[in-house]
Amino acid sequence: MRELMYLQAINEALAEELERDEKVFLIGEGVQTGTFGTTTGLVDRFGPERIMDSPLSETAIAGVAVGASMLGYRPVADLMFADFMYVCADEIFLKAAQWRFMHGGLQTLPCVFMANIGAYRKLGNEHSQCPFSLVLRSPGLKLAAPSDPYDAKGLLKTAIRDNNPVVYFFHKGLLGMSGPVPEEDYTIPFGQAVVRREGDDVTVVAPSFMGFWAIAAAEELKDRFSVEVIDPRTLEPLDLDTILVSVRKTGHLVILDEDTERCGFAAELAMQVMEKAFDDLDAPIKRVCAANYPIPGGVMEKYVIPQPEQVMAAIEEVMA
Amino acid sequence: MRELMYLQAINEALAEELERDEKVFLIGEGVQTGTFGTTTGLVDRFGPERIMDSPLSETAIAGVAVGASMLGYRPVADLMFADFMYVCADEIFLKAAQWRFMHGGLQTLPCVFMANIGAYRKLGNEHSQCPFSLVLRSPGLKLAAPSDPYDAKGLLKTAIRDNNPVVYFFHKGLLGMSGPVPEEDYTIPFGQAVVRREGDDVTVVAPSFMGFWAIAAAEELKDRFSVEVIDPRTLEPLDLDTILVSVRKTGHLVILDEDTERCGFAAELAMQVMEKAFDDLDAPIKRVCAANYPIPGGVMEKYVIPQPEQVMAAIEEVMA
Amino acid sequence: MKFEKEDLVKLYRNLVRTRAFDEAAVRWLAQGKLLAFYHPAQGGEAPGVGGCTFLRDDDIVYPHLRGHGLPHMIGKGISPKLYLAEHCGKATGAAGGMGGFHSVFPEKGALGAGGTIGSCFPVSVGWALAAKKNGRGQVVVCFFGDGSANRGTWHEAANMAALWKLPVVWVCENNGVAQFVPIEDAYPLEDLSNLASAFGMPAVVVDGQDVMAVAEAVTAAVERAREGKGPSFVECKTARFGPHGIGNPDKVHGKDRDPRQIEELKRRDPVALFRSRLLEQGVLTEEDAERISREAEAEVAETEAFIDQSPFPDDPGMLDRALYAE
Amino acid sequence: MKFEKEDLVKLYRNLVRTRAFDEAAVRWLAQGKLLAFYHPAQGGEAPGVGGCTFLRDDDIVYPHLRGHGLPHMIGKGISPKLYLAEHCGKATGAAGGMGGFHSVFPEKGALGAGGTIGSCFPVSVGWALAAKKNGRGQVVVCFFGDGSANRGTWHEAANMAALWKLPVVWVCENNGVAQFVPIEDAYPLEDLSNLASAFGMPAVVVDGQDVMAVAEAVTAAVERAREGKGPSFVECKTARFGPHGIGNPDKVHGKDRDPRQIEELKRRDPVALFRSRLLEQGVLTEEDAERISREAEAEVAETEAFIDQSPFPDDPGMLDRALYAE
Ligand SMILES: Cc1ncc(C[n+]2csc(CCOP(=O)(O)OP(=O)(O)O)c2C)c(N)n1
Ligand SMILES: Cc1ncc(C[n+]2csc(CCOP(=O)(O)OP(=O)(O)O)c2C)c(N)n1
Ligand SMILES: [Mg+2]
Ligand SMILES: [Mg+2]
Repeated sequence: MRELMYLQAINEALAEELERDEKVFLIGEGVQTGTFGTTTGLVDRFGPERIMDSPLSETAIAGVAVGASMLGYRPVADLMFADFMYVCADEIFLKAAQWRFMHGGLQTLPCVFMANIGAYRKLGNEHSQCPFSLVLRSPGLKLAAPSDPYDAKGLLKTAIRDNNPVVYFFHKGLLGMSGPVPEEDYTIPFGQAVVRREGDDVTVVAPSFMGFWAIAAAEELKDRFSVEVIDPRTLEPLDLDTILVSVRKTGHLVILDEDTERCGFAAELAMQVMEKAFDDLDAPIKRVCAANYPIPGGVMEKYVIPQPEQVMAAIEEVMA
Repeated sequence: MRELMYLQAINEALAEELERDEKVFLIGEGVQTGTFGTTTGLVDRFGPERIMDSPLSETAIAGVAVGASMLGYRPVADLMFADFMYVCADEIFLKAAQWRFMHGGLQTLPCVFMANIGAYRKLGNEHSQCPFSLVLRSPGLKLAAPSDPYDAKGLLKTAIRDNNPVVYFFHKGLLGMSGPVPEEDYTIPFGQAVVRREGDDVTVVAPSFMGFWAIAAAEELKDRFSVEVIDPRTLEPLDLDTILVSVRKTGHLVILDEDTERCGFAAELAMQVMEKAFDDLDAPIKRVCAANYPIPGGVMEKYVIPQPEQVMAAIEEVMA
Repeated sequence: MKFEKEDLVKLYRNLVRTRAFDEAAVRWLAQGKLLAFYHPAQGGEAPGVGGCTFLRDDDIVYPHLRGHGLPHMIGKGISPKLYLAEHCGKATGAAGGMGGFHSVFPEKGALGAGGTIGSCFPVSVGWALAAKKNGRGQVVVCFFGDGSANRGTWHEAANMAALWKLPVVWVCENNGVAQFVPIEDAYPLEDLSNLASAFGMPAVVVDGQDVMAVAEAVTAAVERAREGKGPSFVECKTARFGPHGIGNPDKVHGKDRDPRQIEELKRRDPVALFRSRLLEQGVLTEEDAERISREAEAEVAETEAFIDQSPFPDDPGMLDRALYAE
Repeated sequence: MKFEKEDLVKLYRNLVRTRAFDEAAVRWLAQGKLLAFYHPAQGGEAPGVGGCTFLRDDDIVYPHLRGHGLPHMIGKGISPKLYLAEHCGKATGAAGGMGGFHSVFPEKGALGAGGTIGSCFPVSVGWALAAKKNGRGQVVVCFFGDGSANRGTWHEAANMAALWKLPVVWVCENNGVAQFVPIEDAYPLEDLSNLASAFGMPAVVVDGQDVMAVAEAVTAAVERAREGKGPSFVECKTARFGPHGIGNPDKVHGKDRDPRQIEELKRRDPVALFRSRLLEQGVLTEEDAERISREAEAEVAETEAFIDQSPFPDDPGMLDRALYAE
């Protein structure tokens, strides 16, 4: 199969959906040029009315997504860095997430908020967040976090076709990663985790960029433990079943989460597993997350965001 | 001891701190009048320069708190409803929480964000939230959540004297509650939980308004189980030790949290307990939280926010 | 626009109905029938009624919070029945009893409203962009208060609307106070219409107690928008007769609002003013006016009976259905 | 303000130093010595340098992102050494190596800056309110770009500043583009100074390539603020010679910026313009000018040596110390 980079896969998903449905449009700061390459070139094909460069106004951009989606459009709002969701938080977390619900479920809001997540680039606290729990604490939103080009394309297409507001987080560490992407149209259903590597001793759940380290650690430790690695792909809806099946098999669970530890996805998933499979656990669940600090600039970053050694240590501990 | 209402205790704490330290000032929409009575009358004593009515501009209000605190003032920003933190999220969660840290810890930002939390009044999704996890996912902030007049006063005084940004959540269901409040100056140290009721069979951790139901359930079930009820008082810093001592004694833990369940304080605390005291647990931890929906208006609210029966059921289940 | 006799009568009828339903809502809140809270429209009915009565069905309105949108919905031709059933928490309400004070009537261009003041602006721009894209000539009319105009959301939305010449009309219901804060303490200039100059948007200031003046100004701005000429700003100087919300003290600076000021304001009651004007001009007779009042009261009574007979919702399955669309 | 000869020389020296350090930063980024990213100041040095060089030490500056604040810090009399050591991630940096491009020099009125564009406005208002309260005559000067002016934070902050006559000067560094978006696609009017009219704030538009024009306009506005007359707005029409950030393409609408336009811009290089003016006026000789350049290069070399000799931080204990104050 042909290979594409992650950013190209995103670009292609946008192009195909723009082509397929004239109600789809893209809006954001400089999307005609494209900060991450994810939207580059689309304006040549679809014109400035559908690839809309906007003023530096995340609040209005998000408002456009909310408003236009109620009238049958399928806006994709490019927020650049996920950290910037904080500057349009009312629009995303109170309006997009809750509008349908609070008006009795009579409307649909098919809009996508796409944003770049992740650290490891020494960009500091306002360009490095991975704010999964910020999204997850707002029911009404869906959350997709692809970890390879195939998923990047398939999940974005699903996001655009979904009749609900979807937050689509793409990771800066994956932008240049290549992988097979079919030429034919395909989508990836939300709420279907994928087992990236099979194993019998310990389950590692690792969304987005964390998958790399899970695989690397599994490989590194393969003579000692058989590690099963699961990528949930969407965090809402979450495919808890696949995770439970694995945990029932292995009895051990490590959860990786690049987001700040406190009140994060890792704690939530651990709690759900405890609620459903407490008796299947042979050891306490371990989590490896960003420590409870802002993300520092410079080399100090490494003391805050998850490191590969921590992943290995967690697997060893849970197996000890 | 004399009794005061919770809202009076807050008012008195503000008055005493305004009196004690001329660097303290209050800013917010209509604070000279006072939406909840918590700030009413202060303008008569301290004048409009220190009890500042502001335009309807939460972003600027929060910005004032951040900026003025860097220059030695101790602003108390009244945000009215905690839900409105979403309209000034950058200022609170990226600026107040992170400014000191991202500039190397050379400054102090002694400011307080006070806001009303809680449902049970059928006010709908944008006036009923209890967004603990929104705050907790941002290290750099402290979080106090008093559950009675005594704590309301003591914690607010501590918050104002603290050299860091503190979020102070007072609950709308407690405003009119009376309780003993000493006349003498006192403060309550952050990070000290209090055991509201001693018991041997099961530990119930219940911040803010949830304490009521914990006590009520404990009373209701007293012939069957001896329930220990703990109020953490501050969620950051969190007094995990007091909780662990209790859990080691009882072997059973139920956590109440009025915030949305997903990625909430309950999951976080459960995970921390699991990390530290897995072997002391005789049963899976139970949580009772707001279900994963926005908070509906009207009577449907009851299907989303925690109900007393659920608290009892959780205790029974964890003891089953 | 030239108003025919029936237009004027319709305008008057809508004003009277708004007042009647608003008074009923206040009554029902006191009785515990209307849930949560209520922010009466009394004294400030004309901007909503005048600004909405002559819109097209498919024009879209973002209602201001006064009367929780009663003036706007009534102006837009929406029966307040389902809206008020909703506000009373009944299963027959517009949102099935789970919206509280939130209701939608999409076929009449009422797509809902948020509870954070100032969130009207970005959403309205989204609607207006959609309206421009779909080319059906729809116009969005966004109503908001003087306090709302302090929010930064205004700036981003107004800029975008002006830049892209979106079909939106900004109608400011300036009643001189935001909850407990008088406008002098919230904005440095006399007229909020100065805000429009930052974006080169046309702006007018009208007597917001004169429902016709409002109707004329908004209609002109709507026509302009419909022709593709972009947004404009209509500032209506209006009044709030009572406290911000029922149960709130009616204070500014922690002191009661001056009763003489309120007397003054009440002397310019928009319903009474329009009534005398129409009587004077012979558009209405006393009997007409009384009949209209009686009909409004009958409509209120009918609505009340409907609400009283309606059950509360009790199906937790509603939650999932409302949360996500298929 | 009348500028003496030494004032002019200082201004020139600051411009030259800014350019030299900015070029060094670009070099160091390419070498992997400067961490993360860099948004050069080249072409846009005059607003920061001109706006800051004559401020009091205790006046407070919110720097704009160009050069990550180099023009402003140099203008303010802050040696760029610790700032650049910080930007290179060294333990000797202003934030101990954990700030990235964030540094503070409180004794010189540099209290930091955020990374979300537009967050400058509310924080500046907080500083200005404190300055007004403490009565020491401090003034806050907030620098921001044309793109930043699209953010709603502007509206709330500007309104509050005007309302309370706070001592703040808003200096807009309008270089006609925000990353990839030209101002014509982001604001409907010619001059951003129109934003000030929404609040009745005085505003001027100056040639932002003329460092003296900037210095004069800002000084006048600062004096006004210091006298308690409230905020004003200075719009500097300036330029960006290269791409938004190193590594970004220099495009608008997805196409390369017109090279002729850039040539045009470069013909009005603020350093060269001021140099010829001063030579012409006899304030500087060629030798003076060359000496100033040599000194600037020497300062850069010294800074580089300092950075090269400095270790990276490696103490996780810093995290706790930085997170919460005692
Ligand atoms: C973001 C936000 N801040 C504050 C409030 C509380 N609040 C509701 S209405 C109101 C005053 C609104 O004033 P204005 O816009 O002038 O409308 P009026 O009530 O005078 O018609 C306030 C402060 C809110 N709902 N949302
Ligand atoms: C809230 C926010 N949105 C977007 C960005 C990304 N960004 C950084 S600088 C910039 C352009 C700023 O333009 P302008 O204010 O004109 O400054 P200039 O770079 O032209 O000097 C953008 C879009 C950001 N950092 N923060
Ligand atoms: Mg008002
Ligand atoms: Mg610019």
